Amino acid sequence: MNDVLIPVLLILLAPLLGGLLYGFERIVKARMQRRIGPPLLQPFYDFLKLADKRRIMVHSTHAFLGIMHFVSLWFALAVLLLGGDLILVIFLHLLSTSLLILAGYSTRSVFSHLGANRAAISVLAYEPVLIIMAVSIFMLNGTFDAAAVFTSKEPLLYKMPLAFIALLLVLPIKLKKSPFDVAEAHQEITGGVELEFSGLFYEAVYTARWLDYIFCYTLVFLFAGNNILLGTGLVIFTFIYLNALDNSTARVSYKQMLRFSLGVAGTLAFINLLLNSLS
Amino acid sequence: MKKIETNLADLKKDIGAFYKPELHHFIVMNAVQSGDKMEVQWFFNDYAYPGETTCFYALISPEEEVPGIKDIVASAWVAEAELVDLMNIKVENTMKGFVLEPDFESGPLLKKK
Amino acid sequence: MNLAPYRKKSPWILHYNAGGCNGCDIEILACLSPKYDIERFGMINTGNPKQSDILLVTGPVTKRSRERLVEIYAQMPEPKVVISCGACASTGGVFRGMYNCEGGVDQFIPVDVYVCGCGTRPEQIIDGVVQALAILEKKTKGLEESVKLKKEAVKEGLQLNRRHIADEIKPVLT
Amino acid sequence: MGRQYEIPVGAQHISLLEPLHFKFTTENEKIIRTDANVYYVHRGIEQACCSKFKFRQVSFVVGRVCGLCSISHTTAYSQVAEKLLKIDIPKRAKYLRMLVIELDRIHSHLLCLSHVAENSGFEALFMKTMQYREFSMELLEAVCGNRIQYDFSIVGGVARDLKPEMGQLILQRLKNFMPQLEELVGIYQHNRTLSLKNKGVGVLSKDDAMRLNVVGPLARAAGLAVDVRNETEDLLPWKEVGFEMITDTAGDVHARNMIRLREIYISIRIIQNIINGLPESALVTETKAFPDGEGTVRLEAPRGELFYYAKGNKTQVLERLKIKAPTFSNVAGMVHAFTGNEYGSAAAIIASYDPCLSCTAR
Amino acid sequence: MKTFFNAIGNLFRKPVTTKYPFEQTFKPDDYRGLIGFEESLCIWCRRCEAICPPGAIVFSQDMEGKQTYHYNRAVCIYCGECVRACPKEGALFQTAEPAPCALKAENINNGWNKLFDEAIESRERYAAEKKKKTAEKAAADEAKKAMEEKGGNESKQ
Repeated sequence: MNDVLIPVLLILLAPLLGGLLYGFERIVKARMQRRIGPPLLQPFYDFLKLADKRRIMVHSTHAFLGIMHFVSLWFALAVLLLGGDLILVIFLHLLSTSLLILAGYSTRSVFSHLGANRAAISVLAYEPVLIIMAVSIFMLNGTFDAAAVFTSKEPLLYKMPLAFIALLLVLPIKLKKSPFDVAEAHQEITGGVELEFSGLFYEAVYTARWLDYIFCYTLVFLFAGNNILLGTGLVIFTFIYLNALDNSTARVSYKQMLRFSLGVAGTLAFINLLLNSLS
Repeated sequence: MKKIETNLADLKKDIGAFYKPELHHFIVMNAVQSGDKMEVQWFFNDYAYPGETTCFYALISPEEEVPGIKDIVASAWVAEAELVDLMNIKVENTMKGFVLEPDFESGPLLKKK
Repeated sequence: MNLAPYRKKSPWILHYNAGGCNGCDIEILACLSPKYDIERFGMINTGNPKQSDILLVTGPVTKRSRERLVEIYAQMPEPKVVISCGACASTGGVFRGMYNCEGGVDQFIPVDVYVCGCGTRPEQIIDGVVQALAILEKKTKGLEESVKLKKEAVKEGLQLNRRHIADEIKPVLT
Repeated sequence: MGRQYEIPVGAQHISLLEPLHFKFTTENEKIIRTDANVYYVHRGIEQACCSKFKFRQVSFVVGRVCGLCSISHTTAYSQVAEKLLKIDIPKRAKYLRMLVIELDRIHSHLLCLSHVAENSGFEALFMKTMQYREFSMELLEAVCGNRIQYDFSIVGGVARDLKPEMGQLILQRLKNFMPQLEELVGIYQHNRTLSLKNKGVGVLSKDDAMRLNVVGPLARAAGLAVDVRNETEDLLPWKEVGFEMITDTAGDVHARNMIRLREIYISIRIIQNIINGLPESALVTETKAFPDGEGTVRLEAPRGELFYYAKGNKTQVLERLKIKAPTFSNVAGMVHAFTGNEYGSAAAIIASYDPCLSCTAR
Repeated sequence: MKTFFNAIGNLFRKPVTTKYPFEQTFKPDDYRGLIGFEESLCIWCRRCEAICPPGAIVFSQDMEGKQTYHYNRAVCIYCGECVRACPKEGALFQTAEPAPCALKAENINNGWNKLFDEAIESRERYAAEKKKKTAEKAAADEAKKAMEEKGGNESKQ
């Protein structure tokens, strides 16, 4: 009973938690830059304000794709939290991203096209690592179910540390953080795919980012198995690491990003996979 | 400031003989109304200390076409295009509309008589 | 549910230089700096008209940037507030009567707050923004009329045809 | 042969301070052609200066040509007006002008560096540089009474005096600033990702710099030793307050950052020398004459060589005033140096030119 | 790498922000702020109006010749040239107060253009009026003198 109730609660509260996390992260970022930063509830203020704006849509498909991006991402998160199939989770997540990319391509704005290009490239950069991770989990547990990982006695971290490092290396791409925030490089393409959204429809994209946070930190949490303490530690460590990295690096070009993520992170994950399959 | 008089015919020859990219740099091209004539000036300056400003000038009448010195001084096109718009003089193969909007009368710097 | 109070909690600003000296622009940049950190008020400098609420305009509107200014204003979804930063944006300042600029932003788009000073201090800009927030809360989603921009309000929910407006102001100018 | 995108940047773009329009023709994000439209800011100041304003008012009008180098504009105009009036100004006025010019150079260079950092996606460094920059703004406000528009040089001298305690304050703040500057140099030089973004990007070779007559830090980064402070002595005595030329050879964005940072050291030294050896004399030379004849003045603004040409006709109103701003000379070089770079680094390259289009277009 | 740990370290340092609306920031006491006007000292020479680059000062004049001083803080560029030009000490002075913002209701741009033209007009009207008066006066004197002369001649005969 309990093991169903908690995930359902988590799923329902996911946007709320994500918003809080995002607000907290903005404060941390500001503090790292010696600023005071916005209040903790700032994302929700933005949310309510955006709900109040006049609705302007480029065309209906565009807006629809934006909303579907949010919905499918939430669905992927639900499957993950309910301990579903990891491959299914990853592909649902891929679907949601590709919906956004389609939305980017469906407009006439050049910046939107460029952003879609770059988003596609960044998907190319981090998806292999996630898939290899899932496969090595399969090698270990003999099943793709996340539930098996959540209930496994000893944490995955000890079995596949290299995969965890690889995940840490690709998370900045996923969360659009410097140095790998080429997808929404604000000074170059002013937000990329989000450019053409406005008002209520931008809200979907804006909120989907919160879900992304929850999704990524859940992936990190996977590595702790059923060890809650270790999991929390890992999440906090990743949080600090991501923000410090964000505040100490410039944006690299997308070619360098691709080279790095496929070359280093991909190799690490693959070595890890080999080790797991051999053992 | 050293002022050297020249005329449109052998302007290119004079400047070409004078201008050495490693010794001088081209500053700007300017035009001043003097009576009904127009005095067009080309300013150069040398790199060394003390840097002396050299000014080639030619007295033209407003409807004459000034030969462009783009092939001698590569960066002169900006100054020429600006002067064409502001002083309403003619420079060879330089179009109007670099500075001013099309819906505006040309030569705003000319003194209204 | 009344959402108006939340408008002034997250104003996203958009900055456009309509052809002034960069003085006020670097002061707006300085407002983002850690000394006066306007993110305290939840402001983000979005480079994107479609997601911003406050338009900060600097500079007397030159003839070449006038159309772009009106386009940007038309792209912003209501409710929105326009702040003119500096003397030359408010009234033309020292550039009044020069042949290539119109005196002030409010010749084209309705301006709500005029920030005086040449150049404005960041404190003055923050004061102006704080006053603008009070106005933003009272705003409706209807379209506003400007001095030159004589145009009846477009129906709610329809997208504004910005080309149309830009064409319309041309005869007034020339 | 990939698909060609035409990417317009500007007139309103988050990475631009002022309306400037670049049209990049890119092929899988590699720039193959650039069209620039730099005259958004044209206001017609030259025409107004020789028709509407009296020659004493003009020094306040030309200050509004550009907010970043307003002191350079006012000083250059005052100098050319003094040439036409055939007067010489007191020594103290000269020193105070140099002092404010150097303070302005520090703030302008720091602003440009922070802008480069932001446009290369390094927000934290942008914040840090802006935070360290505030001290120069406060000093300028304390000396001139305004943060941006100094209105410090007037025809015949300077408008305000420097109080001795103010001089001590400046020296104190500069001493506090030194370690921060060291920190900035460390970051700009050694940060890995920043050099990935900046090294070998937007290269302008020395030959191109000569061919296209580039001035200012852009030229000095390319190894072309052009600096008006090095070439003229008569108007402002730069040499005796310890100016020294700084050049680099790489000519890319990173080299420009380094040039600017090292020039800040020189400016600090100049300011210290000026305050320590500030001569006592009057501030303004009064005269009842009217401008006559023609003259030219060159001055080193933060962005390079500033050139003024003025012609008077024995009346209150000038006959002709020609302003050549530094960026005006650099436009050709700017457009040239984009070709062959990633579009992703175009924003950083624009910022590293430190373009000042309100100077260019006037 | 150094910046990485520096960023983490910044978490525990105090932010440098000054909460502006609630606490004051650094402002020199000789900041070039609003232009003040002391009417009792003014000698109405209009030099400030002549020297002001943007034309932020204008004097209007009613029919009795009483002048009033108008100043627009949104046009003023705070250069302080009017204070330097003022011959009477203290009539014009520059305060250290930054100008407050103006709202839409003030109609600070077009309203000022209107006021400016009206002020110039009013001065011209007054000048014309004065000219007319003096002309009438002169004409009256002429007539009187002529009368007297006439009378003188009559008495002679």
